Amino acid sequence: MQGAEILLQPGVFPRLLQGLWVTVWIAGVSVGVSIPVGLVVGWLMTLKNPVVRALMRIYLDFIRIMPQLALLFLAYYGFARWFDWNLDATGACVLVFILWGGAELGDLVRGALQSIPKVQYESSYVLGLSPWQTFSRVILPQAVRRLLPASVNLATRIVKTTSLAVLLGVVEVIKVGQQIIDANRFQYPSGTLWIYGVIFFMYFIVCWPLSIVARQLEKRWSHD
Amino acid sequence: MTAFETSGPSPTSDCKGFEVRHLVKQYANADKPVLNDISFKVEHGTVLVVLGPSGSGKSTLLRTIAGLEPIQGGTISINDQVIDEGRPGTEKAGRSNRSSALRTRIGMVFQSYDLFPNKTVLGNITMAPLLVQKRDKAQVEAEALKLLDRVGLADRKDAWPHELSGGQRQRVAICRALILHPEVLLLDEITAALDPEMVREVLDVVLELAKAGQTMLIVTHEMQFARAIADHVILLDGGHIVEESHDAHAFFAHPQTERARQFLHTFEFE
Amino acid sequence: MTAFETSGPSPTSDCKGFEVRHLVKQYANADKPVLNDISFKVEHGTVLVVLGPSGSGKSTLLRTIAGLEPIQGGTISINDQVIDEGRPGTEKAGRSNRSSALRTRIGMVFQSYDLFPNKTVLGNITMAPLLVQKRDKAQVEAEALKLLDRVGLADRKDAWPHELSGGQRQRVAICRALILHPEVLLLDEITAALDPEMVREVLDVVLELAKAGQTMLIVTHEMQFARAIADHVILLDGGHIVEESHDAHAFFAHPQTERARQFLHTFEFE
Amino acid sequence: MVFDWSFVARYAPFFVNGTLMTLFISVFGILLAIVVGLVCAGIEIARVPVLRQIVRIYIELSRNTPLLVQLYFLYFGLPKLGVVWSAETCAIVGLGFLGGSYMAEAMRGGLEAVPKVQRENAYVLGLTPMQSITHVVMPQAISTAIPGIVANVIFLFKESSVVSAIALADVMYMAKDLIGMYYSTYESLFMLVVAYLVILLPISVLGTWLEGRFDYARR
Amino acid sequence: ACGPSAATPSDTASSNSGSSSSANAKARSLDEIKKSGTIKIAVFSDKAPFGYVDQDGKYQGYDVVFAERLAKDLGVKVEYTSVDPAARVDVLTSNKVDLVLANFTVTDERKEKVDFAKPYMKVALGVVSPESAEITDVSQLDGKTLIIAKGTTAETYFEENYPNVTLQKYDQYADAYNALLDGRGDAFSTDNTEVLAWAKANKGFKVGITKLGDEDTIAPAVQKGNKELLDFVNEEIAKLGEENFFHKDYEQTLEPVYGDEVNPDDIVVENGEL
Ligand SMILES: Nc1ncnc2c1ncn2[C@@H]1O[C@H](COP(=O)(O)OP(=O)(O)OP(=O)(O)O)[C@@H](O)[C@H]1O
Ligand SMILES: Nc1ncnc2c1ncn2[C@@H]1O[C@H](COP(=O)(O)OP(=O)(O)OP(=O)(O)O)[C@@H](O)[C@H]1O
Ligand SMILES: [Mg+2]
Ligand SMILES: [Mg+2]
Repeated sequence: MQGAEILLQPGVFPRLLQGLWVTVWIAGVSVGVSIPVGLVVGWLMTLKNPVVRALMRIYLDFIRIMPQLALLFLAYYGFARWFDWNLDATGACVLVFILWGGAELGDLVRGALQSIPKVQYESSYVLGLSPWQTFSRVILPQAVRRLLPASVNLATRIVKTTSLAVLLGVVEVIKVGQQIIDANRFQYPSGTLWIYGVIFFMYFIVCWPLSIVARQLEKRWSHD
Repeated sequence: MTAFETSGPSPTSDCKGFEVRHLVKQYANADKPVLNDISFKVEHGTVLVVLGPSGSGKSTLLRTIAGLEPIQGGTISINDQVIDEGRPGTEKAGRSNRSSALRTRIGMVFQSYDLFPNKTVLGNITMAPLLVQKRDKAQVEAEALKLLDRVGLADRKDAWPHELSGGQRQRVAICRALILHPEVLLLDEITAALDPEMVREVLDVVLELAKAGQTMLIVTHEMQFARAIADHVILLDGGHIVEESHDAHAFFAHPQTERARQFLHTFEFE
Repeated sequence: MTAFETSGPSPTSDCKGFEVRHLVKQYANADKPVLNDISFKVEHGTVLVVLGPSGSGKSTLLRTIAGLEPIQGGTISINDQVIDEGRPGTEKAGRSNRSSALRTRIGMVFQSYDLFPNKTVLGNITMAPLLVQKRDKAQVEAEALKLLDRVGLADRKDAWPHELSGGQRQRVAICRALILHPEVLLLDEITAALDPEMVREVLDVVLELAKAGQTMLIVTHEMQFARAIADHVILLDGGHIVEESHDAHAFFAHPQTERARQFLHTFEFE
Repeated sequence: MVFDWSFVARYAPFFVNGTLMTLFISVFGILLAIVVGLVCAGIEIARVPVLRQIVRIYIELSRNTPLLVQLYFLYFGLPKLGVVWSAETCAIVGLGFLGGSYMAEAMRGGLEAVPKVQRENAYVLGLTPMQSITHVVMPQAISTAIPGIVANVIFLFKESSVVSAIALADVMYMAKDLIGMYYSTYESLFMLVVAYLVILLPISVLGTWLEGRFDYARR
Repeated sequence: ACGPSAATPSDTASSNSGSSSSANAKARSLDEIKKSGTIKIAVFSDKAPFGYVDQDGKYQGYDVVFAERLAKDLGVKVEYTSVDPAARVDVLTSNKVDLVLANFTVTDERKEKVDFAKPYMKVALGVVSPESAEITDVSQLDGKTLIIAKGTTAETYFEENYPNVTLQKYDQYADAYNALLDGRGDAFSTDNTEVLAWAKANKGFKVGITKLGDEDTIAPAVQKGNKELLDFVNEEIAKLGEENFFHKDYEQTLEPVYGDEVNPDDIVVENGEL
């Protein structure tokens, strides 16, 4: 197991953690902004207006069929010039993850809203509740329950996908790892194994609790 | 289980009852009405049982009365006050456009267990009086507890709907409707999805309600129960009333029309 | 609908009937048996109706007879041939270890619409005779069509289960069991999930079967139907037989035990 | 902006090759994932004692780490232990490792969704355990599992875009290469999008058809 | 202050502006740079000894020393952006940085997209290979696998001149080196300065070909048309020539690696004069 000492070098772990923080930051901001975007998109998708529907379909299908890496390239190399946008790599990542997260979450919101039994609306009507009261007190709380487990899963996927940011040159955990591997090439030739191994587990440690939370939520609310 | 002495009709009503006249209901994309020229009157404090084969329009009738469907002809009135009027061309419209206050004068319980899963038993019952009628919280909760006690569920007030059996849920749903003091209560096959023992516990509550003078329109397939509770029966078929009787016992013993005989025969063996 | 003249018992059976003696059934992790010392005999060509409140063990009884659950005591026999014997310590075991051939001598229909969704109506019915009994395909299909004709579904032979109503599915399920010529047919609340009209169409088929002499064990909550079809009744409660009667009419009119009176009262109003 | 069609014409063959590479890696990776998924689902359903825990750990590890990191580990990390796999092998193993857990979950879901009463019916009708599995359980399990499996197949095709990072000349690699060498960003991005549409649209349509084909168990 | 920060403290600023995006891709004028107090410069982060991140997470190397000096003379701080070779043109055209100082070889294709200042280094291509199977002539590469980094001059050179050589391309130098170490290719080609430095540090590897193709120059690059900044950089290079700045830079960063095997004048260009 020679080479493992690389991990004990001063600065190695703190720097990897800093890199991980970039990863988590990108994912956090993306998830945070995706939520309102997703709610709006989901609501738009339930509208009957054919134009809105068609637009939403195209948006969702395009985002879904393109690999995220391809979307990142489109945003990084394409957007900046088409729209004269000075979007750096981090910005491009956040933008793509918001568009992607918004689409996926939107579809979840649509599904959740449509899965509420009609009789819930009818009971509310008969009890005299106004449309807004029905939505805010009856429908939304139920939709959120149905939504949460899948949304947490989506967050996990976004965290995992932030790994692609390195391919645009964002200095996140993988890039930091590569810098460390490069800087220590002579002393620790097998550092590659250890650094990539540690990064593998860092992702696991960030994502796993999210997976567990999602599963718990699913179990807790599955009987409604 | 005690009788519902204090609930039932609100003291201000002038005891005229509930009436439907020449009601016509047509769904969008249908070539003919589901309900055609339906008229009947339910005296205050009496129970009307609506019978009929599947698809005859029983649920639709209750839904139009509750305001869940706009009507295309005729009127629906409580105590001589018209609350809904037929407007042609509304086939595609959503609900009737009744005010909240008007809606609370008619209660309804559905076949499916339709409690709000995100509220406790007490939350389900107190929601409408607090939100819609803006009544005092302490008073509403006290009344809710009294109602729960009457249906034998006082100890389950903090339970969540998913922790209740089907029969318990339906009893809570009845309390949720009763707390608004509806002048008419509509029950649409509320025991159809229940096990026999639960059927009994729910129907016992309804029988007590009838004794306490609650005006009700009931759709049911439990013929024994119908016979026991009905003051007044109508038999629907193909959107028409094929037989109406103000003597329930006579109706079940000696139906006048061939259609009614045939229908009642479905529930008898040998 | 015609009677099932040609189906029913296979001519070779020696007309002794079906018998359960001292049957004990305990589930794993339970502290006491669900069925405790149950004994009864069903004469060939007669119908036994099993009554009892929810959780009394009715389904468990039928499932042990069908071999779906191993038994821990007693015997189950057809025509004096023991087909299952209690073996203590088998609480955790899966099914009883009956042979395929033995299993086909007992037919069973469940409450849920349990046709195989990946086969057509005809495929569902012909599957077991072809796979298990290795009978001739043409002959099996001819018989299946005859059975379908008897339950009024000859024209639906190529339909998929999801295209059928609940009542139609249950009638196909009965055909699927009958084509194996079972000596005993077990029916567990086969109409509990159906609309009233469908209940009738299924129960009519069962009545015809009884007339044709099919030996049956029936669990049902339709008291009118039970009264009409039963030759013999047992009332289960808490895993025991609390009342047994070979005169069904007498049982429903004048139950001997307090428990039976109480139970039957659940189904009567006023 | 000027769009250079002649550039597209000149380099389209590169994208054809990239598409073939993407297909090659994905198809074998997905086949491996299906095999891994079947084995894992089987172990979970049959509740094989020790193996079952191993499968659980594998599934958690595989689902909660990115493919890119898995690939880096296989491609750059393992050689330090003396295990040198070719890029193709790493990519296929990586996709199989990632996809196996997703496939296993879909297949287990399908098997668990078959109601108990179906197996009981098969038993009562006298079917042997084997007949019960082949004629009753499997057809229904496949029917419920197919939509999940199709979604996973599309997911894995998309994930395969990451293999460009270990020098496999797939579609993504071509795009990045042309941008880096000739700075013809629009044309390259255009071909990238077209290539993925050409790969994924038919698969998506095929998936929908398959779902319809196995729809009989929907009740 | 909520932005993420990884590699270096100085990197924080760059990432802070991460998700924000200004509306136009027009280059910043010299005034704007001065006013903002920082100049944005793209450098390599994994190409020791020219541009890399040291154990403390600080940018170091030959290019970086030059960058620091430019900033000092301009009276601003530097905000570094780490680039991959293939991204060097794009970071300029999309105005993500003001200046590229990432071992950027001057080529005709690149001249169409960006403006180069006067050179500060000269290079040719070199090829490094394992001692056990040393490549001493390009012809030996026929049918063999050559590792290169995407977007380098080596890529274009071999792509155009030696179609029979199988190229294995990586996004990052670090990956490319690792691939060579693991025996995934027969040789690795990039700037001779770079391979020389690398071979010195890695036992068992040798630079079999030290000069391949034309001698090229390496120069700072700015966005096309950013004449102000270009002029400033050119003036600086002239001024620095007087104090032999690049030789000092060489001594500080490259000599520890090359030792006395290399003549500094083969690499360093002062005054922008070859
Ligand atoms: N939303 C709707 N749109 C169009 N047609 C409808 C709608 N709801 C019900 N119908 C039709 O109206 C007719 C009456 O339906 P309704 O549900 O009132 O019958 P029902 O008497 O309650 O039957 P059941 O006993 O099965 O509940 C049926 O033919 C049904 O198909
Ligand atoms: N697989 C099982 N494991 C453990 N206990 C069981 C199992 N199945 C049933 N039981 C228990 O055995 C008892 C009898 O159940 P059974 O289903 O036979 O009742 P039942 O008379 O058919 O009731 P119902 O009328 O509700 O169908 C119940 O207390 C039930 O909880
Ligand atoms: Mg109805
Ligand atoms: Mg049962």
